Order: sequence, then C-alpha cells, then structure tokens
Amino acid sequence: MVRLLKGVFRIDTMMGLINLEHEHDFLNELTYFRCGAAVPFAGRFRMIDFTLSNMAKSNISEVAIFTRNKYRSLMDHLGSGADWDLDRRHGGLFILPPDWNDPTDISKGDLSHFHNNRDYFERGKSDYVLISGSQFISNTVYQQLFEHHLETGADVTLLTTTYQDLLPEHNGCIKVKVAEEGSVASLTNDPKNPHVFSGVYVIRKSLLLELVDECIADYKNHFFMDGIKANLNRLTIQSYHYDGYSSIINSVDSYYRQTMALLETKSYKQLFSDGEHVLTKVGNQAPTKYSGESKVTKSLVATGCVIDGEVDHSVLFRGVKVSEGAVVKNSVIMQRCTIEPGARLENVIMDKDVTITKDQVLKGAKEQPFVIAKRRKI
Amino acid sequence: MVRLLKGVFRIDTMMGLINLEHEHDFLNELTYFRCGAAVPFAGRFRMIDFTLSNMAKSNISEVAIFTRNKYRSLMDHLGSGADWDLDRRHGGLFILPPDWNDPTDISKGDLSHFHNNRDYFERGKSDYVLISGSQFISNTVYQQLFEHHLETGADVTLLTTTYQDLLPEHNGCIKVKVAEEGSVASLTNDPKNPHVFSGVYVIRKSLLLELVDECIADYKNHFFMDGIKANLNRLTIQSYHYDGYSSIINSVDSYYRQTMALLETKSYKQLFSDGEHVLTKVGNQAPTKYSGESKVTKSLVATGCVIDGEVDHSVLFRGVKVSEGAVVKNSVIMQRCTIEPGARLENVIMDKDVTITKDQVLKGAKEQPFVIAKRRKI
Amino acid sequence: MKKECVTMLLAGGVGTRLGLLTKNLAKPAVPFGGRYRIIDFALSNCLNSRMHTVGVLTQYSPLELHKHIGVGKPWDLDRMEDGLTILSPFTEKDGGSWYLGTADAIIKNKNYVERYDPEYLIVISGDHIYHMDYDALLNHHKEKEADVTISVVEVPWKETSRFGILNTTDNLRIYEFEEKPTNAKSNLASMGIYIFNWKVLKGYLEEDAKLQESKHDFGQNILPAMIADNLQLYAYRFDGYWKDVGTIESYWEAHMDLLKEDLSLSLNNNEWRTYSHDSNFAPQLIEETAVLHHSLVNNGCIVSGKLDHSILFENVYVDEGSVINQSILHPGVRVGANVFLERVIVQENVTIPDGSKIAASKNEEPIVLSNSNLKAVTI
Amino acid sequence: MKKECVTMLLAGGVGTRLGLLTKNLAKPAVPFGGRYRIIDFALSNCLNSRMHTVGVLTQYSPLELHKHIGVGKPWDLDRMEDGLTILSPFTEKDGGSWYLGTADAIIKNKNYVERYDPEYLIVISGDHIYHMDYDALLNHHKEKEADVTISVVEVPWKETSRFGILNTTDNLRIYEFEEKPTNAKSNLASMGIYIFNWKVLKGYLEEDAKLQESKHDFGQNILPAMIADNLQLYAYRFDGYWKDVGTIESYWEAHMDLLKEDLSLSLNNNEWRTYSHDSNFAPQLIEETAVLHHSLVNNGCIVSGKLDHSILFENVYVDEGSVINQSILHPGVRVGANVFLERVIVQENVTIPDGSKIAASKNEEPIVLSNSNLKAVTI
Repeated sequence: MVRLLKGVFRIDTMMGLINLEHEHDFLNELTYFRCGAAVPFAGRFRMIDFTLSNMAKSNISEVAIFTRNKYRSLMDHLGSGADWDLDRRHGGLFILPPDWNDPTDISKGDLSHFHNNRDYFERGKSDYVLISGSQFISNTVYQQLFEHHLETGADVTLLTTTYQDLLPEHNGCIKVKVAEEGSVASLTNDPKNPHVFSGVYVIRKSLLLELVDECIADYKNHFFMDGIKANLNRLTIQSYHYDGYSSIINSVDSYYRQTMALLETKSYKQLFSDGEHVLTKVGNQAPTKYSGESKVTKSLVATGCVIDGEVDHSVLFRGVKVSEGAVVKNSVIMQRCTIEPGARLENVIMDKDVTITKDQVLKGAKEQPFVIAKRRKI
Repeated sequence: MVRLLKGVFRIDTMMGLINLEHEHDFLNELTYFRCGAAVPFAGRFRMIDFTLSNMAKSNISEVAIFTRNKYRSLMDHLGSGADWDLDRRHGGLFILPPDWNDPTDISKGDLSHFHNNRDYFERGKSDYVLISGSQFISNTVYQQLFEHHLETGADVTLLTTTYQDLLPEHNGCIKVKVAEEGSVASLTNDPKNPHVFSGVYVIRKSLLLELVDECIADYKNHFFMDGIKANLNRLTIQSYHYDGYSSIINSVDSYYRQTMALLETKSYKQLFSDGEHVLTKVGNQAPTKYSGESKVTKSLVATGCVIDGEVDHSVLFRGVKVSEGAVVKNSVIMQRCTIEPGARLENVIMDKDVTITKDQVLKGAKEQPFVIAKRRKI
Repeated sequence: MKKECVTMLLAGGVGTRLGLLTKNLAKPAVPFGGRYRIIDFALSNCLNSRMHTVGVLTQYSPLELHKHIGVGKPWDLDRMEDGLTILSPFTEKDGGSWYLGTADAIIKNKNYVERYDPEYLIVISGDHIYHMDYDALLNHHKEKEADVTISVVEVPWKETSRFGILNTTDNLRIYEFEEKPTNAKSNLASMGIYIFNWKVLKGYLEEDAKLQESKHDFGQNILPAMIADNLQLYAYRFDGYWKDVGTIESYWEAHMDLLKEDLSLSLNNNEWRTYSHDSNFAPQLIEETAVLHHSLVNNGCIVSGKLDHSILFENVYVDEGSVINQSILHPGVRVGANVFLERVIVQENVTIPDGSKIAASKNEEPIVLSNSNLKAVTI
Repeated sequence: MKKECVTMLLAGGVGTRLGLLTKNLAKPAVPFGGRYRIIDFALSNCLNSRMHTVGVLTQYSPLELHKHIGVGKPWDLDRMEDGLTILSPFTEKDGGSWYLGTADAIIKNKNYVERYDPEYLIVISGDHIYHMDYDALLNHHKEKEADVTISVVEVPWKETSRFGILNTTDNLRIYEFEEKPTNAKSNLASMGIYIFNWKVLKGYLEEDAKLQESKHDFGQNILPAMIADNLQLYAYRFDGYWKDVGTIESYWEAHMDLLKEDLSLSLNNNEWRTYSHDSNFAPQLIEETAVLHHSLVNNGCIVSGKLDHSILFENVYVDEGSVINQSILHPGVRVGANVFLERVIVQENVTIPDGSKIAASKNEEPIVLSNSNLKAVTI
C-alpha cells in the first residue's frame, strides 16, 4: 500500500514519463533541427523544463522520456539530469531514443516505445506512472493529483484546467466533460468547451502495460486515444482540476503569444512563483550589463547580455548583444545573437547565434512574426 | 604551438574520438541487442572501457563517440562519463548517435558522422584528434604517441604493434610496412606481416576535416580507407610502435581466446598493470563469498558472486551464483546468472541474467563455445 | 526550506580502543567487510530509509574520511536542496572550540539544523554495523507522540554491565537509564540512536551548554535530565543484527559474523544494499593452487594460497603455500609464500615476507599488524 | 599519485574589516559582482590555469562557504585522483589546535600535500579579485630556477605604505621585504601569491612551527627567514587588474570598477570565464518605468525603478519611483517604492520600506545595510 501513517503519500512509488512521440515540430525554422520539447522558451528555459521541474519538485525521482526524432539537442540540454537533481543511483533520468532491433515488432506510434521498453518498465519499482507531454507550461507539483488518484481509486486521473478565453491553441486539445465528483463523462474536441485536458495523467503501471498490450494486439498507434479514450466506458476515469497559471504552446502563434504574455508582471509572478522552481541547464553567464546609453522597457532579459541599445516588449536569451543605436521591439532573441549598431527588429523570433548587421531592418507582423533560423548573418 | 617550455606537451590540445561505425556486431547472440563496444569483457568491463580509460588516463579531457546502431546499452553504460572522470564543464564525453535531419546530405559511412557533427568539431578547441575503435584491448597512455606525432611533424601517426603469433583475428586488420624512421611505406592486408595497425591514430583536426570534405565530394564511405590509406603517397604517415600487452577482438573465436588468455597470471598482470587503470561503470557489489564447499581454480571472479560449487578456468562477472554441486568449466558467465545445484557447464559463453536449472548439462566445444542469449532460463 | 527531519551522524570519535587501526584515521573511516568503511553502514541506512538531510560531524583525523564521503554521491546524498553536509569544528567572531561531547557537537551546529526548521532530529553514530530503517523508527516516535525515542537492542543478561541499560514500563516508556549497571533490571541496551523533537532538544542543549561541569554528552547528561523532567521517552526495539565495533576484538568478531550463513545482516541483500565507493581493480584472479573456504574476497586480489574464514579487501596478493585463517587483510596487503596467519588484522599496504608466522591464540586479542610491529609479532 | 604542483587556497580569514559583511560568513564566501562569491575568482583561476590539485583551508564560519564549494563541480575540480579538498582544522591523537597563521595552516596539512609528492606548492588567497594564469607564474618560477616566486603588482607610489613592498634587483631577484614601509624603495607590492619548491618550504615550515614567538605567517616569518638565508626569491610582475577586497571601501570600489568599460578584467571574457553556482530564477523583468544605466543585473530581478552605477544580485525587486545610485544589492533584497539609496551595500533578504532614504556621502565609507541597522541609518 502506498498510503502510510497519517496521510503520508509516498510519491516515490510514482515515476514520470514524458512522451514526445505525438508532438508536432510546430515551430517552423526553430524545429528543423530540434524537437518541440527542446525549443528555447521564456528567456532561459526549454519547453521541457517546466514539466521536468514539476516532476522533480514533486519528489518524483525517476523520469523516462520517449523521443523519436531530433533529440540530440534535447540530450545535450538534459545531460545526466544533474541540473534537475535527477542524476541518481536510484532512479534518475532515462532518455529513451528509438534504438531497438526486434524483427517481430508490430507496434506503432508511441506504443512501439512502450513495447520496446517493456523491460525497463517491468524492472522499475514504481507502481504508478505520471505521463505528460511538453506543451503544457505550468508551475506546480503533482502531489495533490496523485493523492486524488489514490483517494478516488480511479483507473486513470487526468489533470484538467479551464481557459475562459479560448485561443486557437486550445483547438488542438482534448476537452473534458465532467460528471459528478470529477468523474470524466466524455472526451471530445468540442471547440466551445473551456475545460481542457492538459496532457498530464496518472495511471497504475500494471494497467498501463495491460492496455498497451491490447492496443498493440489491435494494431493501434496512439496510447491515449486508443488505450484510454476509447475505453472511457470500461475504465473509471477521474479528473483533477488545476487552477494555477498555465498555457498551451503548440504553434508559432501560441509560442509568440504566450511568450509575450509573460511580460505582464502578474503572469510572470504566477508562472515563476516559488522562486527557483523551474530548473534548467546550468549556465555560466555574468549578470547582464546595461551601459549608459541603454533603454530597456517591459522586457524579459536573461544573464550574459550586454545592452547598449533600445529594447522594448521583447525577450532576450543569454548572451545577447544589443549595440548602440539598435532597436529591438516585440521580438524574441535567442542565445548569443548580436544586433549590430543601428539595426532595427520588430516582431521577430530569432534562433540562436544569429548576427544582424549594421543598420539592417527586419519586421514581421504581430499575427505572423518573422522566424529566423540559427547561425545566420543577415 | 603545443610544445611548451622544457618538453611539456599539452595533451589537452588533443581530443579523443571513438569511431564505432565500421565495427561489426561480431558476437552473435551477444550483439543482437548491443554493439560490440558494449559487450562485457574480462569479468567486469565492457570492450570500450579499455580505449576510453586509456584516453582518460592520458589526460584527454574530451571524447566523442560515433555510433549508429544498438547504442542504448552503450549509453546506459557510459552515463554522464563520470566514472571515467569525463563529466566536465570543459570537454567531457559526447555520445553522438545518428540524429540528423539534413535533406541535402550526401555523405555515407563514417563520413556522415563527420559531416553531421561538423559544428561540434569546429566549436571544439582541440587542435588534434586521436581516433580509435573499440576492438584493440590494451593498457597504455597516449602521451608518447602524441609526442612522436609532434616531433616527426607527420600528418598522421598510426599506433602499431607486432604479434609474433598471428591469429585468425589479425586477418581482419591492416598490416603496416615501415620504411626508415617509422615512416609508413604501405598498408595492406598481407596475412604474413606481423606488424598490425591497432586502429588508433592521431591527426590534426584541420587536416581531418579537409580530408573528410574530399571524401564526401568523391562519394566515399570510409574515412580511414578513402581519406588516409588512399592518400598514402600524398600524406606523411608515421608509425609509433607499441610493445605492451594487447589483443584484438573481432569474432566469437577471438573473444573467447583472449578472455581465456587473461587467466594466465602474466597476461593478467600485464593488462591490469598500474592497479586501477581500467575504469568502468561503478557497481555496488559485496565482495565475493566463498562457502565451505566451494572449489575454485584458475578463474577470474568479479564481486558480488556467491560460490558454493566448482569453478575452473572460467570467468564470472558480477553477481553470479554457483550453487552446491554445480560445475563451471572453461566458461564465461556474465552478470547475475544463476547456476542451480548439480548443473554442469563447459565451454559456454552465457549472457547476463540467465538461469541454468538444476542438473542441466550444457557443453560447447573449445573451438566453438556455446553462446547463450540473455534472460533465458534453461 | 523546511524538512521534517534532520539526521546528525556523529563521526568525530577517536576510537582509542581500536589502537593501531585508528592511529591516523577516524574510526568511521576504518575499512570494514572487504570493501566498505564503517560509516558506509550508517550512510546506506540513511539512503535506504530516505533520510535525505544528513549532517556528518567530524573532528578527529578526517582527511581520509572526508575524501571518502565527498558530497555523498554513493549514497545519493548529493542533492540540490539538502543532502550531505560535513560539519567540522570552526571558529566564529568570538573564537571557536572543539566539539566537547556528542551534545556539544549538535548545539554548535544549531545554525545548520535550523536552516531546515525540522520537527525531528535523528542522532546516529558512524561506528556501528547494522541495517536499520530510520523511517520506521520515526513512525514509531510519531505514533507514541514521544519527546524522545531511543533505539534499543536486547543483549544477553550476562553482558548488561557493558552497556547503557534502559529500564522501561510495559509499553516501553523509559523511566530510568543506567550506565553499565552491575545488577541490571533490564537487558535493553541503548544503541546510541535517538530521535528527538527538535524544539525540546534545543532547550536542553542550550541549558546544558551553560553548565561548566557537564560532559555535554547525550547518555550522561541530556537523557538523564530529560528523564528527571518526566518527558515522554520511549524505547524502540530493534531485532536485527547490530554491533558496535569499538574494540579490536569486536571489530574482528563482526567480520567473523559476516561469514556466517544465517546472519540477518547480508551484504548481498538487494532490498537493503550497502553502498560505498567502488575501486577500479580487475576481477580477482584465483590461481590453480588456491583453496577458499568461508571467505570474502574483493577485486584485484590474486590468491594462490589457502583462505579459511578470512576477508580480503581489494588488491591483496596471497602467494602459494600460505595459509590465512580467521584474518582480515586490508587493501594492498602482500602476503609472501608459505606464510601462516591466524586471527590477524593486517593494515593497508603491509608486505609480509615469505615464511612468516603470525598468530594470536583464541584467548588473545587478535593482532593488528602494521609495518611498525611486523617484526615484533612474527613468531 | 604524484602531481607536479599542489595549490593551497587560504580561505580561513575572518575579514574583520568587512564588518557586517562577514558577521556570520567567511570572507571568501561574501557575495561579489552580482552573482559570484569572492572565492570564485581564485577557483576559476585554478580551472583556467589547469591547476587541478587544490586544498582549500577553511576555519572561520565555514557553513555557507563549504556549501558553496561542495566538491568543486562548477570549477571542474570534482576529480577522481585529486581535485578539490576542503581542509578544516582537526584533532589528532595528541589533540588539535586551530590554524594559527598562514604558514601554520600549511604545515598542519602536510599529510595532504605529501600525498601528491609535489615539486611545487602554490599558495593563493581566497579574497582577491583578479584573473591570473598560475601556469604562467609556474613557468616563470621554473625558468628562473627560483626557490620562491612572489607575484607582485605595481601600486601607486603614494599607496606603498599600505602594502608589503618587495625590493628587487634589476632581474627581479628579491633582496628585501618591507611590510608597509613609510619610505618605500619600490612600488612592487606582494599579492600574497607564492610559489615554493615544496622541499625547501617544508624545511622552513617545520623550523617555524617550533618557534614559540613566531606568528607562523608567510609575510612576517617565512619569507624574511628565506631572504635572510639568501635563497633564490624572485618577483613575478602581474599587470592585470587585481584588488584585495579586504575593507568595505575596497569591496565597494571593486564593484564600481566592474562597471567601467575599459577594465582589463571582464566578467564577459570568454577566454577567461569566472565560474560559480547558477541560480534557477527566471530572467529579470524590466518594467515599463525602469531606467538602467551602468549597471549589472542578475536573474530573478524585477526592476521598476532607476538604477545608476549599481549592481543587483539575483532575486532583487526595485519598485517604482526608487533611485539606486552606486549601490550593491545582495540576493533577495526588496526595495519598496520611492526609495533613495546611494553608496549602500544591502545585505541578503533585507526589505527596505517605501520612501526610505539611505545614503553615504562621498567621503564616508559606504553603508552596509542589514535588518539590524536599517532603522538607524535611514535618513
């Protein structure tokens, strides 16, 4: 039993699984060479940091990641997991790229990850699995979700949230209709339902493996759709409502919008409440240096920047240089970009190591920011 | 300049590269699910440990590994590189699986690794690259090879050794004919030449990248054959002779022979000279326990074993259990195998987690040991 | 950052009664069991009990000990928010002083403890051999709503005079503590493992610190004062294997215990593993002429002789014709040919020449062999 | 395992002249430069100079310092064979004593040094701000075939009376050492960075340890004795930026230096990076109303006010209408609205209420602000 004396839940009986299989490479030029989970976000993080930090801060001590393509930069970012306190003798971080060689394998989609990593799941000591993608951005811990799951005795518990203002990015999400006491009545794509499934859910490991086997035997290719949603009547599925700050990012549009949203002090303080909650790869940048000529307003600025020019309503990642007379507006500028004197950028998303030469002018639209691939000199 | 005051060579200007691209999966059942470099060897190591330890002990602080298939167990084994003191802020260990997405890529063979990791090589600060495979087993440091390379001013320097008794495994190797002062006159497959190229060589990084470009432009697929051997006349190629203990393992036959060779005290002391030279993944096994009934002779035994039976001329990896009345002869028994009471094994190579049931008898031939895949119960 | 429970591991003892074994080495750093050091047992208990906030109090000859512990990696105690912290003596604005007793060592590190604002403080010692779940102990403490819980073990009645004996009521409430009583009323001996409610303990420690004549020791000062004040002290019965290896005889005995088939403490217990640093020596080479019975042997050993009831740490050679009985050979020992050892503890890197005979008889204390006494003890 | 060179980093100083800054903190652990601690400069120099065997000598209030250093991971000093070792005071069989002086601290750790059997010993200090290649210093030492090499820096002639001054011949051989001379013959000041031939040094240290009246200090005892014996002592000129941040004034000055455009020491120098622990705060949020000039700002800050010539460590908030001039705000400081600060050093987690005015005039020492003196210094 996981319930011990006096309401102490042993969250170390639950492992984390970040399943990237069915996430699209949504960010055009920025996802040519990296998966969405590895896209830089919010000035110093990568998309996956939020989910991974939530798991780490929940005292989940073992996390596995399913990934199929473009995972090199993800691996570079995550390293041994030490920066998330996940380089452990017991548990730790397991990145599971598709390196398998079973000629009899008939599994498809994310089911092939489960199938080919069956040993891994069977060997582990966890009784429960918390499954998540990387596109739900939030700052939380999963203790209460887990307790809710145990208390209701459900087969599966989904983390849901409500967006009063429905945005285009919510169209791609599964909407939840809840019956009495949190029990899930239906899972649809109803564009008007504001109750959104976050992609985070808890399931007993033995049930997970059972459903995986059924799906594979039936030539299915999507564990959640085919194993859970399709069995809505057979399984008892609970929802747990999360009401903290969150956003969903699955397109250039939502990436840009949700980035800019963080310039609002209230959103910033909500997403980054609790000080050092969101963990990321350790850097070694000096504090950002503002010269006598700098003019910076309403912006998010990482360390290692040197700012001599003007920056407004923008996000600067680590080590960006904005030279004298340069102007950056409504833009996202990634690591180690250099904006030379007199250049002007507006509504631009710029991947890392780009140099914008003297007096260059680039301007995208708010509805369609101009995305520039890495290591260019323009 | 790398030569400093008073003959101090700065080996930190050289990086290591372990190129597994052209190594065969030579060990039948044992390489169905892992590459040759990850095959367990000598009771507690993996093949790659020898090369990697030589690099680490030479104070080479950055090592990259080219791997294409079946690298999962290699990744598990190497982890962050901490066990080889290679988890560094500067340099460290880089495992480079084939995760690349360049539609214009025309490179083949190991050249596609070089091509797709060009950024990586260009970013690094090393001036020289020491390239090796994983099949040359030795205990050495590369300082003198590097000094020789610098002193002779050669373009490429090959590490060679001489086997007075030529064995089948040497047939697959390149043989070296040396002219005056170590200069390489020819590289052939002459079956009678005892001077064998170890697969280890040093080259200037800028020249390496130049030759890579030439090879790719010419639709070649093997860097050493097409970039170096084919340019024997154009390049100045030196040899550096290594005369310590070594062996080459590229077949079941040579694996078994070279394992058994280590039961000779002299070979054992030579390969494992210098105490803790050969580094490997940290384990946590208790010392091996010999009961009142045990009878062990001429064998190599790792920790964590519990021995109640008889073991002769055999190698036991970590955590093997030999029960009362069981007999193990001329065999290699990998991690966590259990030999139940009364079972008899002779000339067997057994992968990990195998259970041999009570009174079972298995016998291979010395010339053809019986290889058993992992996790069986027989 | 608040933590429910902080563990303080006392590792500063001089270990005088271990003689040569602790000449330049803190007692918790003494090699044990073929690959461990004594402190590994307490640290592994912390890992296995999920006690993640551990202060290790050191003072005596700590160089090897600190090197061994590092940031606690083998015990998963290298953690971002808490993990392992070494607490050596230090000076402050008004000077400093050494740790004067077990209680003094804790109160001098009040700042460390209060950083975590804990409810409970567990005090354990770095020189006992045992497997114990401190979490179960903590649960017992909570269930009893105790101020203090002391872990106890039953000892044979005839040995009670060697221990601190706790007299309890039927429900294990402690009403008396007797240090080495001649006529014991109970055979429950204190294991030196305590759980305190931190707030309660802090008050007593601060009072005790003011007392000039106090030894600042838990057993002698703090616990008696608490019993006198009628606090809720409870005993927790531990029924596994437990050994204080404070003398050469008990150090040797504990090793012989490890060789028993039916010992409740097993180094091969996968549910309760004992962690330590791993060496990088090759597997042991057992030669044609070797005979090994009832023995533990570690990596890097080359054995051509005969072992019986003996323990070889890493990198020990035993040449042909030698007979090693009931002996413990520390790392790097070289035993020549035709040597006879019985009841001998050989220290690190000692080389024993061919033909040497060194033996302690059954009634004697086992011999600790170092380069300094090698000639003197050879028969 | 033999190493050519062992580095001993002196980090035990009390830093009395830093007042409140070192009240509960060793001087090397004092925050510096917006994200560092003072000791990071010496440790980063070790990394960048490839000095891999480093003993860090600590004694005074080391809890934060030890936590910061750990096993040296940020400086790549977590190494198997050598790396970083913290050397705190300890006891031995015959008791123990505190480190009495710089020389005493070294000889008490003779066992540590001799484990590596080094040719050379580098002694550096944990409380200076500079970028220096110790390897170049070592090469100079070898070229001169010196017994001792002392790194020196030219200071303005009018300030010579504040330094230890070395008088040298034209080829930099040292023939005299004057502590704070009134009429200096040279303006070459010792930086407190020494290379010794270990064997030579060991002899002097052992002799010095016997002298009751010695201060056991390099500058006062060891070096004068060596000069008197006519050993080969050479000076090595260092011409980069170097600052001893031993007083509040100099600590503040060093920060203002960091804001200069043309300073030879740059925190953004990719060829000579300064390493430290990284925090996990979000990027700084610069609000609509913010004005930032000549300032350094770290992660987690929210700035709505006006900064000029100021340095914000991580997680500092400056509310609207506030003006911060020539000030240094340590981690977690909260500045309310309409506050005015000039020449103030605000310590960790201090909250400054709306409308406060705190300023030191140009001739005064900058004010160090803590919760204890907040009310007293508000104008």
